[in-house]
Amino acid sequence: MTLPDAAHARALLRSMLLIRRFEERCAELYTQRKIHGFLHLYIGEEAVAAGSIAVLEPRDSVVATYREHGQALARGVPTDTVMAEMYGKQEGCARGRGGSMHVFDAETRFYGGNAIVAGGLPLAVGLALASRMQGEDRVTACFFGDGAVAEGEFHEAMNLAALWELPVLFCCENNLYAMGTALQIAQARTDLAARAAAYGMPAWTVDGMDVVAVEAATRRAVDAIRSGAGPHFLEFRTYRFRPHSMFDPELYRSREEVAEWKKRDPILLLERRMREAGMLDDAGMEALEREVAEEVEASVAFAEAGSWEPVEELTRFVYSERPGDPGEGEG
Amino acid sequence: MTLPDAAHARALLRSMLLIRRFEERCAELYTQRKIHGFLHLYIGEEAVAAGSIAVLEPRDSVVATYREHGQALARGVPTDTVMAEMYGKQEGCARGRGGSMHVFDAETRFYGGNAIVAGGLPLAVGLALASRMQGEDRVTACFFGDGAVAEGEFHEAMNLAALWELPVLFCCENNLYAMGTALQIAQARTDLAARAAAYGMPAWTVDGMDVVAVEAATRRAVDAIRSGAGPHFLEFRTYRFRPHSMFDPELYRSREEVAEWKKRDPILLLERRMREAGMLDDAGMEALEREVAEEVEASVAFAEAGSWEPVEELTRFVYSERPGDPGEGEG
Amino acid sequence: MKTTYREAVREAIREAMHRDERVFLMGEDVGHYGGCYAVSKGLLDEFGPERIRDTPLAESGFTGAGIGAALGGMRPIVEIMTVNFSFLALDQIVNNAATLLHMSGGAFNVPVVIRMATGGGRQVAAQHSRSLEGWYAHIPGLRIVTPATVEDARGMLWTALEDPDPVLIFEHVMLYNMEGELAEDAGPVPLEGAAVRRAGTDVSLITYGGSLWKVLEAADELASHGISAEVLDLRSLRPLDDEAILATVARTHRAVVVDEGWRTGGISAEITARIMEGAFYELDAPVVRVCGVEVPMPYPAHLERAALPQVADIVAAARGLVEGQGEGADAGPARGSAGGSRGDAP
Amino acid sequence: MKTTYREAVREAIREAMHRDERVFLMGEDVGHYGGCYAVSKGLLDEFGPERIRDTPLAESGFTGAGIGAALGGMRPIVEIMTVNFSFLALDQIVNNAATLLHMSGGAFNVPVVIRMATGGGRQVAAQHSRSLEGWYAHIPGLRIVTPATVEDARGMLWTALEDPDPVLIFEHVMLYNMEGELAEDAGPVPLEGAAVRRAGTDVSLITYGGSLWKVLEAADELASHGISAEVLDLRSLRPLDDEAILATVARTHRAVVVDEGWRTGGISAEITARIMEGAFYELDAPVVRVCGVEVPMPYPAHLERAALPQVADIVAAARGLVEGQGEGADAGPARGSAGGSRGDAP
Ligand SMILES: Cc1ncc(C[n+]2csc(CCOP(=O)(O)OP(=O)(O)O)c2C)c(N)n1
Ligand SMILES: Cc1ncc(C[n+]2csc(CCOP(=O)(O)OP(=O)(O)O)c2C)c(N)n1
Ligand SMILES: [Mg+2]
Ligand SMILES: [Mg+2]
Repeated sequence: MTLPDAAHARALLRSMLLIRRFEERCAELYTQRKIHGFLHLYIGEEAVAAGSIAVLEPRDSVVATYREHGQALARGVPTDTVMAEMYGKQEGCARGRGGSMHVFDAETRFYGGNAIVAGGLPLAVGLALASRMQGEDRVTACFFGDGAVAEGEFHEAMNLAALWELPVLFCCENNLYAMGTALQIAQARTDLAARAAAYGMPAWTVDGMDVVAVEAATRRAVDAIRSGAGPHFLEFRTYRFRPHSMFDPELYRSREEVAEWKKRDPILLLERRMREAGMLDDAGMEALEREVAEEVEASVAFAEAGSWEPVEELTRFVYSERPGDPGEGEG
Repeated sequence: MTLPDAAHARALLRSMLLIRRFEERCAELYTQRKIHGFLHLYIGEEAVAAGSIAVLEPRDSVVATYREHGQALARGVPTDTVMAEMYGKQEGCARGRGGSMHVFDAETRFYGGNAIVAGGLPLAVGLALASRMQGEDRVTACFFGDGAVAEGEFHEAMNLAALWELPVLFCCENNLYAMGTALQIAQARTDLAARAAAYGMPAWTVDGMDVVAVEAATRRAVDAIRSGAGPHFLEFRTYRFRPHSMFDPELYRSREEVAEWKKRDPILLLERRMREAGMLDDAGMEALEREVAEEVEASVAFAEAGSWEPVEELTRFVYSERPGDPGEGEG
Repeated sequence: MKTTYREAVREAIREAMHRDERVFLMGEDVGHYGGCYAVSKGLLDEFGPERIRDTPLAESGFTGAGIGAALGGMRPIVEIMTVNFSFLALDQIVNNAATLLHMSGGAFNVPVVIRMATGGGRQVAAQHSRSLEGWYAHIPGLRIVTPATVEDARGMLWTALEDPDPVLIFEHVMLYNMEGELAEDAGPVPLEGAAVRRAGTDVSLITYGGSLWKVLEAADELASHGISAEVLDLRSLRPLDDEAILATVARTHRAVVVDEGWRTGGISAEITARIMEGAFYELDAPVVRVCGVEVPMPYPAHLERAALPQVADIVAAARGLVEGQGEGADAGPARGSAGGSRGDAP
Repeated sequence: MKTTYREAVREAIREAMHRDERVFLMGEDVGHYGGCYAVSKGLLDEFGPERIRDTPLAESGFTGAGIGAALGGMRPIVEIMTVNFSFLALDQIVNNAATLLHMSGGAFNVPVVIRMATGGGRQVAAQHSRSLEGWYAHIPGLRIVTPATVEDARGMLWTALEDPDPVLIFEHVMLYNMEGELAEDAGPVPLEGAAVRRAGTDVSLITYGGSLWKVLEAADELASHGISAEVLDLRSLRPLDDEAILATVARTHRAVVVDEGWRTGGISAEITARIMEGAFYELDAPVVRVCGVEVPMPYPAHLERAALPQVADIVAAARGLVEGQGEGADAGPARGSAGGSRGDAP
């Protein structure tokens, strides 16, 4: 893959770096007990979200999983409100109700943050159906892991999207494991793009560690979808560098395997190529790191300064509030 | 396909004829209000059950759908107890509790009679898993319609069977419609054998109106499965001559289409070829018809003479009965 | 104007589709087949296959797609053939439809309407005869309505489509052929609020949906025994109309809850509990439940009849309560032997 | 011998697998990962991948396969990670496991054991925190058990595997780390029958599972206020032990039902209804429920705490009942503002 122009390459690098540093900070904050519950880090997989979402237009929609900080940040959900959400503060993008696994943002059409494996796929099909019926040329990008491919909801959603020729981009993040279950223990056929092709939709395998390749494949797919060619499936081959969540003892894979994949760190890969192309030098990299660090620290400050939703509001958002409503759900 | 020897050909013809005449009688009994509820006839599809089940050994298992009289009779569930089940008499093979959609029989390892589309597929996978873990060389034959292929449970079951290389024979009865929904309205890709092959299992398309072809394909598959080759998928192309159930106004297909398919009536096809081969003459056919008619009438007499389960026993069979149990489930 | 329940639902769909172009119907066999209970017959010709959308057999997929379409600004009516198949869509209904508004801190509401047939009485056995609307009423974030009259069938769908949140509408299979009177200018009907279908002073019969008509028949019969029964039609199982429940108990001081659903953990338990909590000191006797017997539905007519609450059971329960003969017809195994109308062969 | 709840479940699985070669464990991440709650850690090495069977993410598929394997003569233990994912398997659980024995007229029983984690308290938000064991108790054909002690965790699995019918075992997530005393010769524990965990005379606190420990703490605190509370651990939600429930009410004449599940249509309603039906004339005051607030679980600690029954809520409810201050802590929105321990930031 040839590099894009310097400004765009820098933007991609920045997008990945922001995810990386944001999540490293989250891991710290987790050990400091500022962030709780389940925390699934995207570190190692940044090229997928950064490269693919870079192609989307504001009018497009995104559906993601519980491992969705990367998608949210790449999509432009404000870093501040994502961090506040991690804290559970009411300034969070989901008022703190959702936490790490449930990032939502209406502004950027970011539809979550779904912690049920494959649960987001039917939603993406429906969002795409709505666009089609409304005559809008939106694309709905739906992210999910290799583990989701075994679920019945995957199958039903793939068939519906292909049958109805809907504008959905299926972005499968094949990081080789679903928690501790390796792909070959879960799938009779591990070539996931071939599985998708069986539904009659174009399906390609993409190097998910190469952000430029990710972007190029996504652009091809999104252009096709927007011109009416129906759903496309991209299998991004990637790897998570961290445990599944903060609780995972990682009994199921070797240090060597992880080390091997880290050699293909998507950030290092792009950085190196930009340096080779003369697009980046030490000073440029430092500036970028500084910029990103500032953004992350500002988000931490924002979250720290945030407030807890009053406990009296506990039952809000069970049902929509109506004019004149005290704002309480049914007790 | 070349015909088998005369005795075997006659057995296949008899098997199909029994299903046909049994169900024609059921349709009459339905209008006479002897049979109630949903009644789904197999007429037109007899070659599939007759040809495939002929290959199975007594130790094998069968899982079927709500359109399962054909499979039950071909499997050797006594005609008497199937008919009594249609009536709801306690002499029925499921004590009358199940009715037309829920034929069960432990003797012949006939595991139903499942009225949830695709609901039997995971069961078949589990039965096959049990055989494998027990070191038995049973095959589990699982019947389902084209409609089931869209269900998530189909996908999950196919993957599990292929992944674990289980001794299951998937028998897809593709009669082109799921109720009133034509295959091309339901499936992005209508080549169902190709869909199955995507899971990495051998999958063939078979002329489901030709009982000899059905038997030959099944034998090849069953032999392979028994020798440890893992699951196989057979797509039987067939057609139901009758409405989906007794309520169906058949708005979704033309008389011409039905008439066209009736030319390939599986019973007529075999009869004609047997006559051509000199295996059958008018007298032989009449004798067969008489034999079958007697068996059907005997089953009606058996059902008529049967008894209603006392209403006091209503809550039996909610939980298993234990020694000393009054035989009542929890109230 | 005389109309059947089936026609009332069909008209409600038709009008909604004319009124609001965001409305569409999707589900198994809603189009070419005309609907498994013939509710949508003719609509495909009128509106075409985009808006009367036949789906593959994929309950989770198309229900989830309906939820997604609602998120995307449409107003889908999702038809699940019967509640028995809705297990396959339950993940989408509970984890998504009922939960998204809250998880997103109010960012995304889900204006989807899900209709399904419910109930027994057609001899279609264990996998096709359940009444689970009361079970669904356990889930916060959902509204559960159970129209029993043609007016409610028509008007509640209208209101449901204007509701910003997911509404599940349960249509009892035995009602589709029922005829009723519908005013020419009948309008939308609120999703909340029980209705007193018959006023009375001696005992409150609390019910909903398909059982309403049996209960009204029972009330007639009770009148012939000199017992004045008030009949409360809950109409909505979530939220429940506490006020109406407590008010009728305050008037009669005795209550029988009639629910075709299984007794243990059914909506009948919740109603009993709310009376315990809100009207304990009003009660002259404990509340009695007449419910479906806790058994998967058997196929034969005589057993199905015995498994479902019948008029005689309701009458016996109410008489027992008012005339002080104890609890009357109970829903346990014993019920099978009470009442003359049950127990004989079909 | 001291042991954790987690170890007790693991030992129960180990012993069963040694005792009966038909027993095997299947589910997501039970093998290589060691179980999402580390219950099965080490078992893969001991028994190998055939009997400690990692499955793909396919809840319906592998639960159905477990049911099928049970039909085929095995004794599978199916692990569904949490009850929140069990919606995806519900068709298999209800339409097959719970129904096959009846539909087949007794021909085929289904000896499957399905274990799942349940409950809130770990700040894992709306899609991971539900308590639905009481909801499952609505389904005839299933047995629902909720071991609260290490002894029950170990002994009930044993008995469940010997039961001819499907048994669902709910393990509260907050219990896995709990330590308890287990006799060296501890044996199987019956699946039915509630246990009085503390005797008392003034009020009955009726509960089960993860809430038991909060209730026992509340009973201690009540004692310091001069109130003698009896604590009944239901242990099984289907069948319910009516006799034990009515007996404790007959002793104390007052009852508080404590259930982390949502109030409306929860098992708390059923217990209240059974007391209404069976012990109405024994009651000095209406039964009070302390339940989970009806909201999808919010993520922040202070809101999660407010959404779940806490010791202070139980104490307040019981004191209100005994000291006659009305209903005390209610589970409605109002509850959020009662009790000192809730409402402060995490
Ligand atoms: C339906 C369902 N089953 C199980 C889980 C528990 N779980 C959470 S993440 C996960 C692994 C998913 O793997 P994959 O889809 O590959 O995504 P990854 O975590 O690798 O990004 C599992 C099993 C769940 N959340 N939802
Ligand atoms: C899960 C589920 N959804 C819907 C139905 C209603 N239904 C019964 S049979 C049927 C059509 C099934 O078609 P197919 O699988 O092709 O079998 P066929 O009837 O053609 O033999 C439908 C939709 C059902 N029983 N189960
Ligand atoms: Mg993965
Ligand atoms: Mg078909």
